[in-house]
Amino acid sequence: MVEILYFAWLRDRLGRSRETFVLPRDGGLSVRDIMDGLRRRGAAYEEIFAEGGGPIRCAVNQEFAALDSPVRAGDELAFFPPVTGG
Amino acid sequence: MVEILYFAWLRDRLGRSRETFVLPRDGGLSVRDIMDGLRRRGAAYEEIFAEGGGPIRCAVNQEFAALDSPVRAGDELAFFPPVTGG
Amino acid sequence: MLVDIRVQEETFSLDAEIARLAATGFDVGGIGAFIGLVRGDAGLAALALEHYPGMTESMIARIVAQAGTRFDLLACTVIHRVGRLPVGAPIVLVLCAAAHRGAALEATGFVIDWLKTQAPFWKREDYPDGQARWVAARESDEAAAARWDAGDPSEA
Amino acid sequence: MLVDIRVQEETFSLDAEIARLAATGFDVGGIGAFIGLVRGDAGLAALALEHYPGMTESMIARIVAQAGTRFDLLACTVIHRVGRLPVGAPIVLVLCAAAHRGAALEATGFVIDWLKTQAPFWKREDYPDGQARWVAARESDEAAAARWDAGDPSEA
Repeated sequence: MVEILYFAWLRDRLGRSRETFVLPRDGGLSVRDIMDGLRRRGAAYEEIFAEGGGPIRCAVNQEFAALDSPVRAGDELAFFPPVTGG
Repeated sequence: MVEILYFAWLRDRLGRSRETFVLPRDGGLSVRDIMDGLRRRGAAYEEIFAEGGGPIRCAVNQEFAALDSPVRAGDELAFFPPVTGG
Repeated sequence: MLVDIRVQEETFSLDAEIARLAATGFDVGGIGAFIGLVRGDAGLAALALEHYPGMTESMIARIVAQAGTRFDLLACTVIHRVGRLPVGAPIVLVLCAAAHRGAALEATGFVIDWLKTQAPFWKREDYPDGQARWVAARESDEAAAARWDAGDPSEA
Repeated sequence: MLVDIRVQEETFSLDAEIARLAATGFDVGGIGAFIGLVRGDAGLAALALEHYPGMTESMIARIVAQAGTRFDLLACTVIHRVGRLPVGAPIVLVLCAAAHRGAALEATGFVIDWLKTQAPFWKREDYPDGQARWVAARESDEAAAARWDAGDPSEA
């Protein structure tokens, strides 16, 4: 199982800040694979993960990650917009 | 007449922070001419204005000046070491 | 290097933070600082600042460590506020202490530039009419961080 | 540009100075700061700071005006202390406020670099045994100011 976190407008759009994602037994999923899986959960997901829906970033276990980064059971995967602090 | 000011180690060496210098009637003196005139006032002056006695700077009317800058009656002429504030 | 990183709702006191740094020893000759404030752009009422607890602190720690490797620093303090901040309020404080001013000021620029692009904070603009808008990242921030070639803390 | 220049014996409060700048309007997005402290080199007891009243203020005003021409500044505050300052005490404060951080931090570096070479202050080191020594100017300060090519405020 993977813990998924959403921040800023992604959370607003989905109406949730976290949820879980069950990995298939054979594992071996990338961030992109999980995004594809999440898209099937509804229109809001389609929207936030759409090409051109706005740039989004991700982190695996609180480290910035790429779309092809591997995700393993127990990982924390976060999706968020480009950061705007400071 | 010119008002002469001394700062930092120049003042310590001379034992005074200000004095006056009377310009000749025909005027036309430079900072260097006045330094030469002051040198005749004693050994301490010889020392502070000596070549190699330590780098000194000057200002005429509170503007940094060069040795060949002109000095006129009523001017304020200051001698001091390179600045070390901040 | 003495490092102090805080993410908090409360405001901060520069006098208190500087006294703290100055008290750590008498080798400090200069402290560089940057204070970010909520700018009152176009009728803005307040900013709401959100962050990713845990990742925020570790990313800032990495940026500060990188600054310590790159510059001759004695201490670095970073305080970033979260929550709702009215126009004019301080958002962020970066303090870098060093024996000499060059290192202190350069490190301050390094830390704030990387913080802007690497620390997971997000700003939402709230307007008096109830409208809210998430702030978009600025390309100029990426460019500012990229000036510090080969210093990307996310690759440390 | 709002300019505030003070030469004083008393210490200063950054919180008070920043509040003053922030209160001047809501266009300020960032404040760069440099605070110089008396570094406790080799058993130093205190620094005695002397200046050339009148020329000091006008040279600092010129440096600040030059910074305002060069950078997009909203306000600049410079406070320089004189008199006897113990180790650890703050000597100088430069605060530059701007809409954006780049201008604020760069202007801070510009002002302190030129202040070090153009403002008529002199430091004397006092030691616990009663010895005193006037500090010699550092070539590195001249070099730091010279980096800001064509910006020499004494030629303004």
